[in-house]
Amino acid sequence: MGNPMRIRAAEKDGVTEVKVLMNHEMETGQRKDSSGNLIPAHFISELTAKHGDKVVLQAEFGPSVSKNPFLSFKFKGGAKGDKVVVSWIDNKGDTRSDEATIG
Amino acid sequence: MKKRLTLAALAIVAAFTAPAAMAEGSAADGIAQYRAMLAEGNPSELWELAGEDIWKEKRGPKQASLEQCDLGKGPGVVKGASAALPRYFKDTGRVQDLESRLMSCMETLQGIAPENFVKGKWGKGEMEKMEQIVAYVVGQSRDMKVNVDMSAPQMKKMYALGKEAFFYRAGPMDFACATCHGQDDKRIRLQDLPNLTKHEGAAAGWGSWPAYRVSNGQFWTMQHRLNDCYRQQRFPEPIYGSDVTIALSVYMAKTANGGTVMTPGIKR
Amino acid sequence: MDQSRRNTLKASGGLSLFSLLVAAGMVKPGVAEAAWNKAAFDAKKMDAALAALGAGSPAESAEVQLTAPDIAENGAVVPVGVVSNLPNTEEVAILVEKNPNMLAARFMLPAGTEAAVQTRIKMGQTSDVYAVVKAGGKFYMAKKEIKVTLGGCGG
Amino acid sequence: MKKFLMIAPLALGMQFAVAGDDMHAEFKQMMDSSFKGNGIAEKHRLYQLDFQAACSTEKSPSPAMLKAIEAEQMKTIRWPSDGKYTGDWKSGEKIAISGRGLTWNDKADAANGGGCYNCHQMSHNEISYGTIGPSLLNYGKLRGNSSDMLKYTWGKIWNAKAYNACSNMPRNGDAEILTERQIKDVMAYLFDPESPVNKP
Repeated sequence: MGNPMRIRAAEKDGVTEVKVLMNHEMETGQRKDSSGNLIPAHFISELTAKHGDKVVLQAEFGPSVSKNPFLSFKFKGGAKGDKVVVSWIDNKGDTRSDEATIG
Repeated sequence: MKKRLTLAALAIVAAFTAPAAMAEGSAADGIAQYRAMLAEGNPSELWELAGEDIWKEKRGPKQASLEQCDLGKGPGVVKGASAALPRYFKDTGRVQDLESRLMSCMETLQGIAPENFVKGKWGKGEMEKMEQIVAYVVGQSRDMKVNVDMSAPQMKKMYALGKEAFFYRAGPMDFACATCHGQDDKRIRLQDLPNLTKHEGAAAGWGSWPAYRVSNGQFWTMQHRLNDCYRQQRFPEPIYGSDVTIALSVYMAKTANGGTVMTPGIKR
Repeated sequence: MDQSRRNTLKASGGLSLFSLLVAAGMVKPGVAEAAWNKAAFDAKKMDAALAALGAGSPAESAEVQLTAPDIAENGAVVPVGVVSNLPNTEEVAILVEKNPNMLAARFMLPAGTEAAVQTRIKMGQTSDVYAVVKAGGKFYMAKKEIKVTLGGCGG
Repeated sequence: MKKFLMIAPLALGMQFAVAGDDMHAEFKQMMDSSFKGNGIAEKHRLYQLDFQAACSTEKSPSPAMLKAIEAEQMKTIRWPSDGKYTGDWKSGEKIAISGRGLTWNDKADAANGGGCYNCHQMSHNEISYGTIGPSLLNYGKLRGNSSDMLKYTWGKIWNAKAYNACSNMPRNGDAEILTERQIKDVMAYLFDPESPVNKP
């Protein structure tokens, strides 16, 4: 299982802004280690954010998203106290799912 | 272009002593824009999150948490603690910065040996946990004022030693801390160099480390920051938690007193 | 077509179901790759990447805004934001012309989600960065040059 | 390097003997116990040369002291062995850009960089430059390449302390940071009309 994410969700005038920090190497597969061997690519490939049962964002990442990825987006219909759940899967099949309460 | 030419003409006369200011406006604006966008989401928070759990976790040979650790505000008090560090601690008889203090707590409360850090590797093993705890603790002083108590004679002495270390030139490049951090408005490459001999600069520098470094995706504590300064000064390596690192911290913190704590920061 | 079917799948099960299946050994992690647009992410030429996204040659549009600094102090982390004022914006993609693989990220926006996303990408060198947007079934774009500087004194 | 080793113990003794008071003894003790050698960054690097000690104070040393240091440092300059001051500007550019070398992460046999861009603006197309030193843009174009100017510049690169005792600039030649060949290349970078320093 991956390391925890940091998710912040704040509602204002009916729009919920979600900011997500993910804990991931996002290795490109093009770097070499100190002994000259290629470090295999390891990156979050897909992400889904849900508000209740409704998907509010889906994303696909390549290895050129930065290490410890940051993502922010906005959706309508969230209310204070609701939960936002963000889940990702990486190219090695590792996953992580965390939630935040809309404030 | 015109501005450049005029300045260049000046440079003929002044040779090596010409002022460095050039048409830097656009580059500086671009960088400012970049930094503002980065401030939005600081990955240091990932370290803070992990650190809070480790602070509370029963660990080490003694299976104890750090919740009885006294960072200067009483056992277990984390709020505002790092804003008032370094300070003189009677129980250890030493002036300690946050990291050397945490080392003491880990040793006495948890039985985790100092060798884990003195001989440790950044980001690995116990050192990684130290970095996470540091992120958590300094996050608990965010937006407070730097407030270091200089009344103890031991603190005054450490300040004097730190100041002397700051100006100490040595090594194959003849560098001191002051070489880069002793003047206003200078840069290395595009990185601004705070003038640590003055309040504004010390507040900016001391106040924004520890920090997440985007260039390598690592979280750097103040000990790590100082260690790398000395690496680039081409000095031998300062020992983790050694007196020179604490003395320099006292020098910076005192000069920064009254400034705002912006930790954990985010840096290039 | 595929896209909407996938949305339904994700909406009902989401990743958590998928990860349960992975954990249970019922689905091999590799299967996840099938959904991920491999052709687009693997593309090493702009037109190939755009073709894999189904974007052809998108028209430049003032309704698409790409927010990014003029200069990135470090290419490892370049903040990029995309806002689309086009009605029914359903997809946003960020591409870097001079990266080895152009496509950095792609966002699918269900109804109710605003066409305003921000993320951070890696850039190997100074390059044009493209925001490609799908709105009402058509593709549009905006681009901006971002300068990447050498940093630090270890340079 | 060798010279450094020989002078070091003497310089150390002198500095603390002159200063004399308890604080200095304590400072010496602190420095000694706080550092360890790591790779090529051996512990003896902590020991100061005389001029390093003199330039380690908040206030500048006396004018007489500065003059004495400059005269002393001037003697260290070695002029080009074949009388040629300039080499290949393209190689010089790489040296000017690289800030590598001499840290505990570096290997003893690796070529050092000049680190020039850390402190100086140099060419028309590199925006990432430091400002600790003055801009060197259009260096050769503005100053010409008279033998006096070549000599002055060579000396300055070899040992900046000969011209300004407590200069922030390293002694590239004297401290064996750069080789004679590398300094020629950096000279070409500064003076060659085709170099991007002089040609937009």
